[in-house]
Amino acid sequence: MPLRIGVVTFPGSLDDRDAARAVRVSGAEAVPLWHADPVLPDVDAVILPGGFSYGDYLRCGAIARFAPVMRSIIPAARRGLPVLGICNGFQVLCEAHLLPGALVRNDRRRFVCRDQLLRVQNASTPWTASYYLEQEIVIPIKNGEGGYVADKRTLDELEGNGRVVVRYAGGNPNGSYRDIAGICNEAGNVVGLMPHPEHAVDALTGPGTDGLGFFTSLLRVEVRA
Amino acid sequence: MRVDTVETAEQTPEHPQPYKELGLNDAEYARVRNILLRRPTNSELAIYSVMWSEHCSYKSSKIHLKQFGEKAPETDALLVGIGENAGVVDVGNGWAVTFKIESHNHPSYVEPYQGAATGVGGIVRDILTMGARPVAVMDSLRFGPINAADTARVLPGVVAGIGGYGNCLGLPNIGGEVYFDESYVGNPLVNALCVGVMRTDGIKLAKADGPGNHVVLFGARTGGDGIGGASVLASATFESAGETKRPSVQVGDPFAEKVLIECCLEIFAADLVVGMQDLGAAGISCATTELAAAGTGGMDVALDRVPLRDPTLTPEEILMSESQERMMAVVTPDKLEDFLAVCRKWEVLATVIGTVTDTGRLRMTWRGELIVDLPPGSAADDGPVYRRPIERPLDQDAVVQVDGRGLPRPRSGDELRNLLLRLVASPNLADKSWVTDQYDRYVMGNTVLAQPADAGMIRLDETTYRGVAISVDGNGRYTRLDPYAGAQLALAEAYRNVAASGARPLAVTNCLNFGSPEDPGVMWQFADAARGLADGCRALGTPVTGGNVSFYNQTGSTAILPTVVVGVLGVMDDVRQHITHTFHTDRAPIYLLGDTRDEFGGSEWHAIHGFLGGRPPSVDLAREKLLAGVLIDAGRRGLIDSAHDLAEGGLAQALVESCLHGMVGARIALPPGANPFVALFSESTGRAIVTVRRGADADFTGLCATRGVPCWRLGAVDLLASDLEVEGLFRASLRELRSAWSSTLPARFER
Amino acid sequence: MARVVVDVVLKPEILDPQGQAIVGALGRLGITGVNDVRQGKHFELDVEDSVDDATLARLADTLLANPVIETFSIRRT
Amino acid sequence: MARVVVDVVLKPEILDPQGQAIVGALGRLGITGVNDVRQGKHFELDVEDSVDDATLARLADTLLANPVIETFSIRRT
Ligand SMILES: Nc1ncnc2c1ncn2[C@@H]1O[C@H](COP(=O)(O)OP(=O)(O)O)[C@@H](O)[C@H]1O
Ligand SMILES: [Mg+2]
Repeated sequence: MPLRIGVVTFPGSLDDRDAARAVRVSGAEAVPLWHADPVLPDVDAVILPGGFSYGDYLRCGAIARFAPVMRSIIPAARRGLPVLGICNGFQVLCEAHLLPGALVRNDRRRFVCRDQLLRVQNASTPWTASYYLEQEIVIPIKNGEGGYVADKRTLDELEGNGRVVVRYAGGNPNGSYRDIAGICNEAGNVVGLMPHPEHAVDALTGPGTDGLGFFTSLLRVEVRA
Repeated sequence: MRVDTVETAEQTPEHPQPYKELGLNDAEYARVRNILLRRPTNSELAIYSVMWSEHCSYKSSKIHLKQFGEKAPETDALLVGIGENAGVVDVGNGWAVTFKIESHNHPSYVEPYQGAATGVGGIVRDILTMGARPVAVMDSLRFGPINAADTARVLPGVVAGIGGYGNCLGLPNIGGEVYFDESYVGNPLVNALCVGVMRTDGIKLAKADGPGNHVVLFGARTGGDGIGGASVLASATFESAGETKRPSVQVGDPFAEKVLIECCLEIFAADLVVGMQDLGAAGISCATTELAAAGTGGMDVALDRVPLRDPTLTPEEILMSESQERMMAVVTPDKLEDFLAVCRKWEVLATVIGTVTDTGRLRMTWRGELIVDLPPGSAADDGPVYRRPIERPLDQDAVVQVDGRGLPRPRSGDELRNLLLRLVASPNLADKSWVTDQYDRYVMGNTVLAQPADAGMIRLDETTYRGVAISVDGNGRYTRLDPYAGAQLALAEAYRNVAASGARPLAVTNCLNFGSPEDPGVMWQFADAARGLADGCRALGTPVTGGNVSFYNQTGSTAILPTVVVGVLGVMDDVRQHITHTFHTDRAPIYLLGDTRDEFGGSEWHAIHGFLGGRPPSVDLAREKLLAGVLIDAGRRGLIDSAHDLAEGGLAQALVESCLHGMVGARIALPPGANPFVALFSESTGRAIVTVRRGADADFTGLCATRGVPCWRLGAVDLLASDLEVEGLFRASLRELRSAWSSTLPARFER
Repeated sequence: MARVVVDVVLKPEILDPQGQAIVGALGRLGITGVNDVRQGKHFELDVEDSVDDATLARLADTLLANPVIETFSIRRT
Repeated sequence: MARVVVDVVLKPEILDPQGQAIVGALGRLGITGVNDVRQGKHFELDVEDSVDDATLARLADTLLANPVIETFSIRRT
């Protein structure tokens, strides 16, 4: 049986179809999850995709955090369900306090879309096991509020415990503290990522296939749910 | 406060009305009275004044636009032609594509961010209305000189607005243009294009058929947006109402539109509507009159049922409001509950405000009283039509005669090299990624080509890889020198760009941006441009499917450069066979296709000297067709691995772009006997450069020979070289070229 | 040194999608009794005592607010 | 019905690029004497009189502000 990976659609989600496509390319089954549905079906992992969940005029992810679907995802994530938040999904995870810190307006105060060089800093999470440590990959970023911020203690703790998952290389696009592009929770099952691996699974429509590893990693680790 | 009813209007025939303030002239007002056989009510006056505005009625342009239909080439591809919200083209395999470009110029000057944002929102709703899922946007922009204070205010806001709205809708931005010219100070142009996809059997038309069917207004509440004019009515009519101050700036809510899109697509998929209309300029006035006129012919509307954001709005203001993110649908009674259920799912407000009738009248009530009773066609279709005076401007001859021959031309290698560096850094030719990096080009996962490719290309079908390519182009400088040729040059360039990407051009959309139609000189430009475009489309076999006209782009008596923006859509049977403009294969021979003449009228070389005069490059559409044929066939047969069209800045600019995209060097030699300056910088049309695959030289040159397209082997790609070398003249390092090319916009707008 | 606060709000007739989104979210939060929310900007400035009111007004009008759609109020604290 | 104002500001240790950009632009405007600008958010709420302070605090703390990076103040006007 292929892995079943839930992909959440909030009313303003945009990259949900892309995330589902990437899941299928990786050989897993994509299970659509609707924001208003409080019951989590039987899935092996969940992806919170990119977009502007409920418009995100206030703060990205601030309203999505209260969506019915989150009421079941938050406890499941605390119990160890692998959850990947991409861009807006990362923002939702921070707002929901599943991940520390916050994402703020880019230091250049503009939306930025470009192919970004990244360095993998933790290759043992269920979402990054397909990579090797220090691997350099190119994946698109596209965000207006992608600057990762946290207080010094949190940053030191993230660094000290290997919880910085990917870092920007070749130029920080948004002012993220310590070039942080992605982090995980203490258990490692919840990963938040500003770049968009789902846009790098096919060289025809992306800069390459470097993003595929985020979706195939689940196959390599024993998934506990 | 009493509302002006039909009954009052009948009783007070001599009541003075502010029709002039609303933009109607004496004859037009008399015509309204003639149609109604009484004076109009305030609400009716509101309807006629917006529907008969230049913007909605095309009263000055109509007689010229007719040619697009009359001269349209024979084609089976056109499923819906001009006149609907957008034309629809059959692209094969059961897929249909609809696309259209529209201006939002003046609002973008007043409030750049919101003006541009709502421009995107408006064109997206037009596409959605046809039953299509919007799948990509593009934007064609014009600003004053890069160093003008006005540009520093307008450009960043416009770009952020287009990005802010389009990104939030999840529509990839796959291309556009940015040009700078003095004439756009105070008159920036923001033309937004949207393309949508549907199955051929899913086309929806804007008509209210079937008496007894419900008229549903859904989406955002109606507020006082964009109704500056209506306050005239309020204050002039209601003795004690005082001056009501209404905003004329419309603020966009992209999240509301995103939800509206998904809601509409679900409604279409379940086949829940008879007809659909978006609310744009003229809002409810336009939607009700157009739906009724195109359908059974009548409609009853209870205007007081319209959900309001501002409860103090008067009926006239509601009719004129341009609040964004609203749609109107015609729904049969048996499907109403399902329709409303879909709206509830998406949390979209939906209200039944009326019924379709067969009375031939549009009737509206306000708290039980009749305030509108008119034949809808009289407002929607039978507005005034003007044959405006046309006169070739007095200075036109002078402009053409002073042709810039006297400008000093570079000769030595050093001089040519310096000019190259200066040209690639000039605002019109410089790298536009400062702009395009603010646009999401990846969302939806179907973008095959986007900025800085010649054309944008998207995949429509993940199993067959069928797709479409689109390019938008326009050069106001050429059109100023010769409107007829300028329009064709815009068409030819867009057509060539599409072919260079490997796609087969199929259909055309256009946006005609001009000064005042009341100026006979402007009208001459307009008439010639429209004729040029219609003739050009006929010659190339690509029909105009729709478009938009924007007049009154002028400051005082000085009009903008007449700016014809043309979008060409092409079909690609298999997007995996697309061609990029990037040099990437070592030692691949570079060929120049087409003829180069000494043509600098309207060129960028003239522009950097602050000069505009002479004749634009000559147009040869038969040659364009042959060239496109070569590019498409060579791509399909795998003979070439890159292609790039030649346009502003000529051969030199094209070479630099092809080198810089992959940071790959090249060595070329100009044809013996050629004047190097002309060979490098002339803007002769009908040309492209290609790189030919290993061992395919003979096949490729053979193809060119059979098609009668001249080709010349210029040199070769050199993967290891770090410069572009023009043998015997100069070398320019890629680093130096890149820094010149890519610094201009950031240096100005990065702050 | 003085602390100056400038509040910038949308003109009442201008659509405020941000405020609307918040009102929409209140239901999900289970908060009732909040009928309307308008979102604006709040600036805190550290200024020399020499900076006069006219200068502050010019600053607010050109940099902090967009007078086409917003109004502002200035408060020395 | 009461009008409640909630002001939200970034914590001092969090970078404020928007405030910085305004400081940067002051020079171009020829305005001197403004040493620092911080940008925050300003909310105006119309609430029923029945809404108590605890509810307002919860609203500000969970929705209007993100306590990880921001602080807020509530004022009934
Ligand atoms: N320059 C043009 N070329 C071809 N068709 C045009 C042009 N300008 C307007 N049209 C067509 O006229 C019709 C009315 O235009 P418009 O009122 O702008 O449409 P809408 O109200 O749907 O936005 C449309 O079908 C449009 O495509
Ligand atoms: Mg329309």
